[in-house]
Amino acid sequence: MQISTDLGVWIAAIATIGILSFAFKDNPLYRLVENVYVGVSAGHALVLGWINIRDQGIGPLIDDGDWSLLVPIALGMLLYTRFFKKISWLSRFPLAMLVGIGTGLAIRGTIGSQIVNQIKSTILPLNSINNAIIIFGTLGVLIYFFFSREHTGPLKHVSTFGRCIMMVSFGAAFGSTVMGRMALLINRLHFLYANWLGIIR
Amino acid sequence: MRQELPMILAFIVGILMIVSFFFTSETLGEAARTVENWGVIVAAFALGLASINLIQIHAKKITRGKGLDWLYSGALLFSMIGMAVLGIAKGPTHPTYQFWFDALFVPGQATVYAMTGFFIASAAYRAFRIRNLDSAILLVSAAILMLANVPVGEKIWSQFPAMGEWLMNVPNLAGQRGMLIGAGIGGIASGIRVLLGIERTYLGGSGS
Amino acid sequence: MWEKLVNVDRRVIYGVVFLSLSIPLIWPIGFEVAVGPETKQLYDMVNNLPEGSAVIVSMDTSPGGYGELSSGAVALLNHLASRNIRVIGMGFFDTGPSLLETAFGASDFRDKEYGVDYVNLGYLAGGETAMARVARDIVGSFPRDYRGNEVSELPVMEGITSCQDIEMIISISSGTPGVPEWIRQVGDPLGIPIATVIVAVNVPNMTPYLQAGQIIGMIPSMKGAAGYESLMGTAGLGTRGMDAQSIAHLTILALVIIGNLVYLGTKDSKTSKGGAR
Amino acid sequence: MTLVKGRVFTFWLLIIVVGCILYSMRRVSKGKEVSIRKIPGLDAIEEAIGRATEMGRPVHYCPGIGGISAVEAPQTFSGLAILNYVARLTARFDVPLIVTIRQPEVFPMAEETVRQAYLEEGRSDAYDPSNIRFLSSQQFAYAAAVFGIMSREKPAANLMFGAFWAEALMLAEVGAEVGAMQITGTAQLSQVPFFVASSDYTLIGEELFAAAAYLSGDSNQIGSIVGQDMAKLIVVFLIVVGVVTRSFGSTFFEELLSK
Repeated sequence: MQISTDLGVWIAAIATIGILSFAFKDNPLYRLVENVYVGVSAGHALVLGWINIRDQGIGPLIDDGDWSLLVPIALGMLLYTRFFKKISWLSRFPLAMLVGIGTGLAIRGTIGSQIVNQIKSTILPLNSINNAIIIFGTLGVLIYFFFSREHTGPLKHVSTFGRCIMMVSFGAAFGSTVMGRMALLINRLHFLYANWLGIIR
Repeated sequence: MRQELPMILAFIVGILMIVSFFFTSETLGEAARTVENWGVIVAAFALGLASINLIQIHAKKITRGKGLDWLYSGALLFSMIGMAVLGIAKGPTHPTYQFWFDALFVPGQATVYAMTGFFIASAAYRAFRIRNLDSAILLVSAAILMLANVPVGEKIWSQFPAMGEWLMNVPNLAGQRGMLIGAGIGGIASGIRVLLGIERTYLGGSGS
Repeated sequence: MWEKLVNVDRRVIYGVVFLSLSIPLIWPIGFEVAVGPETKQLYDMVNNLPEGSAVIVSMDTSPGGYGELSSGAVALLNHLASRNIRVIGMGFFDTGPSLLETAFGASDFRDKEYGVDYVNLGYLAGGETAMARVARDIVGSFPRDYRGNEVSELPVMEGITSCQDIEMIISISSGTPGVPEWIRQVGDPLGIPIATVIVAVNVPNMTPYLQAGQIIGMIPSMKGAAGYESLMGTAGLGTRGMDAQSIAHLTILALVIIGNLVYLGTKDSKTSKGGAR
Repeated sequence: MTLVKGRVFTFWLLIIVVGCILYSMRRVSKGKEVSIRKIPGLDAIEEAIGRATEMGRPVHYCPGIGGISAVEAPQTFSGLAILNYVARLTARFDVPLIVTIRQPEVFPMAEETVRQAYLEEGRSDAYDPSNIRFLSSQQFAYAAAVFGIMSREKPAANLMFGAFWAEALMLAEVGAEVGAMQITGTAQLSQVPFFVASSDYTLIGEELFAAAAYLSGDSNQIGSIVGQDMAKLIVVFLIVVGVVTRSFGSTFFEELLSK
């Protein structure tokens, strides 16, 4: 293999090196590449927003004559009143709608998936050390986040145990994160060595 | 009124989402479906807000910025408008569009994330200290998991993978589950405050 | 000597990391990779899917997260392609569908027929709200696919209207909306199995869902990708990357240990006050 | 209209949880005295500022890099509530307080918080507006700027409370490098490990909100926290009863939960 002759690979390689150079020193190339990618990202969001509005809203409105869709289209446009001081309060209506739906969906899902099902799976027979750690660890963490009483006496021991269990979790997260961050670097280096320079396959 | 009407709207759609899920009612189900469809459309409009913000900020920087600001901001606006025009005219799977997406956006963001790999290494050397019981437990459990995660760990001691798995599936599980339930209750509490209009920062006001 | 070690330039450390990743990438060591139980579970699930059945592959990530997930995503797609499973692609990050195009192009689906064996339905705005909408009505949510075709006319969609007609949902996930939202809106209420290819940062958070059976399998970051590749009998970037991971992990551990030794060496009475607990 | 099968228990539990929260919010706002437990990290702040006084070096504070409108807004507001407490202490001890800001909309709020705290302590003369600094709205550019400030001005205490992402590592690293005592807090659980590993004390998740509620005395917040405690007690009760019955071989309880 040899060095790439593909224009896209060269642009991507320059962008990659430009940004990696920030680790060594803040420099104009980094700033330039960063700004370009913020721009591309915002442009991409615009495109996909438009496609959604076209396919979900305007399309069915015109083709199927579904006039009820004028409501969300009008609400969506009201979002942009925030850029005009006098009528900016109108943008609260679409925001309120989005927040209302999102909050309702989250509440109804959380109580089942994050609470009831988690309680169910913690109800294990107390017949092994592992089960005991799972049960008492979960209880300990819940009690650690108990704020309306001073943690003294036995409560103190339970909550200290809870904090220790959490530290194991955070350690696991730490160890896992190292793998993730290195995977990201490996991915970029592999791109440079294989796709751009062609020194590995 | 400018505060109350939106709050009432949020309350109604929020409660509708909850009630329609728990009760067997065709009418409520239908209403919830309609509101969901509308929500998706309104959310699509929201995708354009960021670009208007960017135009406001960077147009100012082009005319009044210092040093090379005009270049950075100009490049940002140019690439934003270029992508938008190309994507809307030709569609996002057009080869030219996908070319710029793959050549600039993907490597750009991937590399910004990747840089944190360097930062974690220097923080490992300079900042991560065993200074109390918390950090001692944390760093020991992290070390075991790191050795369990990579093939070389097993070469060092054959028991590392098993220890890592135990750590992940027993104490870590307990810790994560406790936090998951706690955060779930916290989320419901703040959700209720939002629906009842006690918390209204999203409307641009400050609390109750 | 301690002083010198304390003040070592951070660029030296970056250089060490760079070398510890580059050398094994260029001259591979060839460590054997282990397969985690949650990865094996997903592999078995895919093997037991009836031929011709349909799964959703949801690209819920940005390019930043995709760098970590690409090898696992491609390995899984290759497996689905070899088993002749129909893939209904979509995404709830605006960057998802474009990355899905990239992933299809890098996998064996590039030799399959678009619209018959697989499809990319595109992006739906609204995060969790959009997922709830898709749960009830897939074709209604995506009247046209990402490439602009009428979805109802595509053969790949035959017999599919809602998520009830789907065998499994696979979220390639690096954040919100992602796995918890899929569980809340689709997995738990409709009883559809959820699996995930996920970034390492979120792996520990997934264990409560795994143990509760709310997720039926997982490819955790590069380690999972390497495991899945070895189950498939191939060696991609996942397998190759694990050599570099090994050396890098040892490097980071060494840095923490040396850092702590230096800290002990230079520690005087005034530095470690107040470390309550 | 009946409850959907399989969601009956879940529905009633939701009603009870919401009931607990509303009940205690009402009780607290009607003036019922409740106490929030001592949060050790808060005591550590006073110690850190005392240490800065002894050493004659400034204090650095960052209320996170999150905004005031997205999901992480509560963390930013908690960061500002704790900033008020910190500013009172620095005013009292007469130590310079450097506040660095990433979000433009947080900047005036931070300025006002600090100015007000100095005024209330009767130290308006010591308030220095040039120490409240907006650095950059770009994540890593902000972090690089903090790096510079901390290396030059060598604060003796580095206090960070709010929403943080990948830059958390860089900030904690430079804090450790200049030998600052670090006290941190965030509800971004993915960043907690790095804070714990590099700080003297870390507030985890809900602790951040509780600390802010405790300091600000906001009755809705406190009421909500007390209500959440009641809900947690119910969860603890359900788990304990479930484990006991299960250990004696009964599955009655699990069937109840699945109703």
